[in-house]
Amino acid sequence: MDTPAIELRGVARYFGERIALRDLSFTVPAGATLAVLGRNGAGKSTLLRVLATLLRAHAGEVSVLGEPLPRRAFAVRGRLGLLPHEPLLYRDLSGRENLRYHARLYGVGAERVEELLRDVRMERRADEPVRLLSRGMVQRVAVCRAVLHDPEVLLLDEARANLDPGASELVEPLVGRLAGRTRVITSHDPEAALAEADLALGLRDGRPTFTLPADQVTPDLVRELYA
Amino acid sequence: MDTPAIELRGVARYFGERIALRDLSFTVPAGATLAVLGRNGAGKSTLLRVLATLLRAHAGEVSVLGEPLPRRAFAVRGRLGLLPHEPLLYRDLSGRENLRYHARLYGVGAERVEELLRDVRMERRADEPVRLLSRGMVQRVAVCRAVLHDPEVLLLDEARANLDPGASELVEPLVGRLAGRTRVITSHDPEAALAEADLALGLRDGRPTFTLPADQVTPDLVRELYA
Amino acid sequence: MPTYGKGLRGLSILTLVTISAALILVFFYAPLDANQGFIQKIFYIHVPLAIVSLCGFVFGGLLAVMHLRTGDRRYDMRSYVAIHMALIFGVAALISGSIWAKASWGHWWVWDDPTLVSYLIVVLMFATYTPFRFSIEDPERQARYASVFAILGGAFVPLNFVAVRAAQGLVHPRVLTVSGGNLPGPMALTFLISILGIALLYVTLWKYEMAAKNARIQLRALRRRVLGDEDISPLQRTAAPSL
Amino acid sequence: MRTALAVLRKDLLLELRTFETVPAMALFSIAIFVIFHFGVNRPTVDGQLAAGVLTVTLLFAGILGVNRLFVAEREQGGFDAFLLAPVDRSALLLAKASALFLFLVVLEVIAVPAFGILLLGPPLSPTLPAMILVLALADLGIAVIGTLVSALAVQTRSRDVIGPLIGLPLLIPALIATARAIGPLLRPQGPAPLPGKWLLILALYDLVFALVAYAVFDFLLED
Amino acid sequence: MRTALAVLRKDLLLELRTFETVPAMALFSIAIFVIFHFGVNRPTVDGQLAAGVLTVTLLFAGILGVNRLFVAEREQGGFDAFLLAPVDRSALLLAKASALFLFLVVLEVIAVPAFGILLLGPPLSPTLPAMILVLALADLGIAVIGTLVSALAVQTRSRDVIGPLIGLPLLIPALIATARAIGPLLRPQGPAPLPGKWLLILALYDLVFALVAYAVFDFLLED
Ligand code: HEM
Ligand SMILES: Nc1ncnc2c1ncn2[C@@H]1O[C@H](COP(=O)(O)OP(=O)(O)OP(=O)(O)O)[C@@H](O)[C@H]1O
Ligand SMILES: Nc1ncnc2c1ncn2[C@@H]1O[C@H](COP(=O)(O)OP(=O)(O)OP(=O)(O)O)[C@@H](O)[C@H]1O
Ligand SMILES: [Mg+2]
Ligand SMILES: [Mg+2]
Repeated sequence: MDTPAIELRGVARYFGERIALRDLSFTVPAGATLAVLGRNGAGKSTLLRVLATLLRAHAGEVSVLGEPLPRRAFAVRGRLGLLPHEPLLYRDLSGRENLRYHARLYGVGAERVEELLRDVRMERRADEPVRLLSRGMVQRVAVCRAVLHDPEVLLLDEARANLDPGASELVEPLVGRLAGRTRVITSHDPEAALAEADLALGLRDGRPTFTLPADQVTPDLVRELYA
Repeated sequence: MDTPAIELRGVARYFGERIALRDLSFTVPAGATLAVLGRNGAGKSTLLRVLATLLRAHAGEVSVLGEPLPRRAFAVRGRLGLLPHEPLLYRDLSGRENLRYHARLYGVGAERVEELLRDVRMERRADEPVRLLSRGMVQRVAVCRAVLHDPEVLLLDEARANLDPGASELVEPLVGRLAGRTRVITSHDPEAALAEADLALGLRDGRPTFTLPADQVTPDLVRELYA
Repeated sequence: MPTYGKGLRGLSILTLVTISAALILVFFYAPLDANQGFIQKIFYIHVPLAIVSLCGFVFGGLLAVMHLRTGDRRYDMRSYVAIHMALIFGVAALISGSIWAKASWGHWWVWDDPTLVSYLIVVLMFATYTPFRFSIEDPERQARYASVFAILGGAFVPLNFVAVRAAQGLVHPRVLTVSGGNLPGPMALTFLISILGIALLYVTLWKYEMAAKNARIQLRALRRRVLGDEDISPLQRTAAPSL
Repeated sequence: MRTALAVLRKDLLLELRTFETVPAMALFSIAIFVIFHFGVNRPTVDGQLAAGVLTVTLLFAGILGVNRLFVAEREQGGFDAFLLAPVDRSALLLAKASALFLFLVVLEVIAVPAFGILLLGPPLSPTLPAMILVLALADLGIAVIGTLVSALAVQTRSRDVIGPLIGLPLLIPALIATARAIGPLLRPQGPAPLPGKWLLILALYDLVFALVAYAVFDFLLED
Repeated sequence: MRTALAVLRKDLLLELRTFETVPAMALFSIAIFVIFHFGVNRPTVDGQLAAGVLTVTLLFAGILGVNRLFVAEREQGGFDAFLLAPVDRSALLLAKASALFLFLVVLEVIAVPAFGILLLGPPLSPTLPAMILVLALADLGIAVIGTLVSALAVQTRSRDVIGPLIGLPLLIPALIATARAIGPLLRPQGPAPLPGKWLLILALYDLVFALVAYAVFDFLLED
């Protein structure tokens, strides 16, 4: 079926008087990857939080997996995974305990937790409090958290930050393109991001500067986006 | 004068039974840059914390700027800057207030704060609570914090994480090679790290796998380091 | 956006009339109290003030409910103003009460009386309403949280009232135990008129404040449209609702 | 329900790991009893005074718990994590209130006997059944109000102050009722029957605020 | 010294940022005393009981203050930042202790008079000088112990959790001494002279722990 996985029309979001997003419109077909590029403060994380039903849009229409937000948010939540800047893990609980907790929230079996821990090679460190883990180990567990319920839509905010090259390969099957999920990714490495994306959205002070197929984004476009 | 800026001999550091660093020996001449590479959990951040006098070495000798640690730690602190994974900023204070506070701790004038804020283009956002800033903006302020007192030795733990390309250029004169500081940097982008380093240290489970001039580090070495 | 100026003049006049009528009744019609004498007349100010302020807090709570139900930020504004006004009336009740207390009990304040103290608690609690708002940046969250606060307070007032009534008051009189029951006729009439007057005063002031706030907001909106929202000064924090 | 259990379980686990809340509460109340015992060189108290001391102590200890209730959620992104999950939001209220309730019960299991030993004149045992009933009602009130207030306070810049600030006044009626209900149980000449009036007020209070809490809680979580 | 000032300044900034402190404390203390009032159901208290109430209030406020002063540091890496600076570590002890001390003083400036009118039977004014002396000593004790103990919780990553809990037991002697010292001042039949014994104990206690704190503080901060 061909309802787009994500569809925005004239979306805007304010924080008080600050405008974090404005007249944003795009569609992401199911299974495709959208790379969101932009300066610090451009509104990337805000956009992801809007798509993740954590923030309401103040204007325009947002629909994810065919469900209009925020009205049908509850119908979307279970089918969508967000990996934000913060790991969203309890520092004093172990990785395993954290994941087990989320597994219960999402109604996922404990074996899935073990499977994921093995995938990211954290099974041997999974019983230490997260606060004792190295930054990249925390990120690995955070990735597990985001894909725990095998979401159809995945929202990745600089997912590979703090991961060593080996680890990025490890998480590839989970959050990578081939996992066959609809993805919205942000990154400060434009080349890498565009390489794994089908569509690209350039944000500048919350306004879209371009919305193109990834392969049509010229280096100039990128350069002036950050200039 | 040619006393090395940093000198380690047979250094080891444990956390309980876990060995985070062991028989680590190297010297970094003044003004040179050492790139520390290794997997997640290899011990990079721990090494930086040892050099920053935040952690004691359990074996071996550490000397920074000719001063043996931890004995003469107080003599070193003012001349050394650390940029760890955490921004070390109070979320409820504004960027300016945070930097002013550190300026007082380091006995630096307030004008230096303004100058730095201008350098990283945060002057217009400097009065908002850090909590409300975007991740990359926080990182910019954190960079200011680390170089506030114009340290001779700079310890950078993935300094450019979360910074957009434009911002990394902005901070170049502050934390970059040309700032003429002795630097120890970590990064998960080996090519980039080696490119801006004179020396390279490969860590694996806390053990050094190689300690070489940066230009002699072959791709194979790197590959097997992460394999 | 509605203008709250509508009907203000008529209302103001009505209020003036009622209050002056009340005053006339108080001074020329209502009989002198047998044992308290003239000072007892403050009863006609004090009690209405106290009761209206309490109702005002509840009113604020109800408006807050509306805000959360409809998601319409203007209700938050209304609730904010309602509580603001109720606070002013509350302080007035405290003052009038203490004057009366000084006259008839000899102290400005009697601490071991549940009515007084609990009322003070209520007033003080709502006195933290504004600082509470102030300590939340995001206007939307501020509005929602303030509404929750207001609802809590609104529910708290009657409960507190019951609990206090149950804990026998020591000195504070209980006329309204069965709402105005044992007041002699003329006193009752005067009392009712003055309550009406104070209530009207409350409503009038509320409407005035709303009108003012509205004007300010529309002005700001215009300014933003003219200047354009490009160079907005960084979020300035305020306790007052901003739409 | 399943959700509430999951969250509750997580909270208890967290408490076991950090050991932050309950021990602090318990030590605090015991400290108070000790202070009264040695400080107020009155070896024993009874009647209304005893009831007052006990209630006030429990209330303060409760407030200490209230302040910590949502800190982890806020500081470590637990809120976002919960809001992302496809679950009913009021489950969080239920879970947190139950957690607080459990903390209070544990606290009392420790504090009340300590009170009996350290401070109380008349024997505790005969009054226990009635006492448990009253305290249960009181805990319910504190748990509900506390959860609500804590959720309110934790998002403000002044968590630690605002929590107690709003919580204490709100809890005064419940406190009055509790103290007055317990008072007769601790009469030197042996327990009198429970004063139904105060029980009723307490129950009413719990009911009203439970309903209010249920009605408004979601709005504290929304974006 | 300069350092201590800088830290103190930062803490006050965080404080003031967070709440209009004074009205908050006014409401806070009034609420507490009203709670005591309704709790013990007495028009007034005096003598040792009054002293006990005052001391307990102080302790409660102290605990809230300690949390306020150290949570931010722990959660947001403020300690690492401080340890990196080329400053004398005991400055932190000094700063935090003074902040806590100030906090308590401000509270008392509001709370004690409120206590005087709300709850206290005998007049407050004649006892004030002596009272101030005792309270100052008590605050000092609480401030020092509070800071010392919270420093145990510094190590963000591998911090030991039991540490902070030993604070309360440590404080109890000081609190008992305080209650005993204040008691005679509040006798219904007018203030008795300060009981030198308890005052001495309090002073001694402060001195000892101040020295201990100064001696061990650096080691607590070491990794
Ligand atoms: C500062 C001192 C006072 C305060 C804060 C105060 C507060 C209040 C409040 C809140 C009410 C309305 C709620 C209620 O009815 O319980 C009220 C009503 C009333 N007050 Fe006062 N009062 C004060 C002093 C006095 C004094 C000195 C007198 C007379 C000796 C007095 C006589 C009354 C009467 C007759 C009512 C009528 C309502 C009723 O029956 O409760 N008040 N007061
Ligand atoms: N809760 C908030 N309150 C006020 N302003 C906010 C809030 N969250 C974000 N902002 C502002 O909205 C803008 C966009 O923030 P956002 O985090 O989306 O940027 P970003 O594109 O993710 O930047 P980065 O690349 O640094 O992560 C920034 O100016 C930020 O300061
Ligand atoms: N305070 C601590 N207590 C116990 N173990 C610790 C502590 N700090 C670090 N470790 C462990 O020491 C090892 C090295 O950690 P470190 O943070 O130095 O890794 P890293 O090289 O920085 O990794 P990353 O690239 O993910 O940042 C890890 O196994 C980590 O779990
Ligand atoms: Mg971002
Ligand atoms: Mg690291």
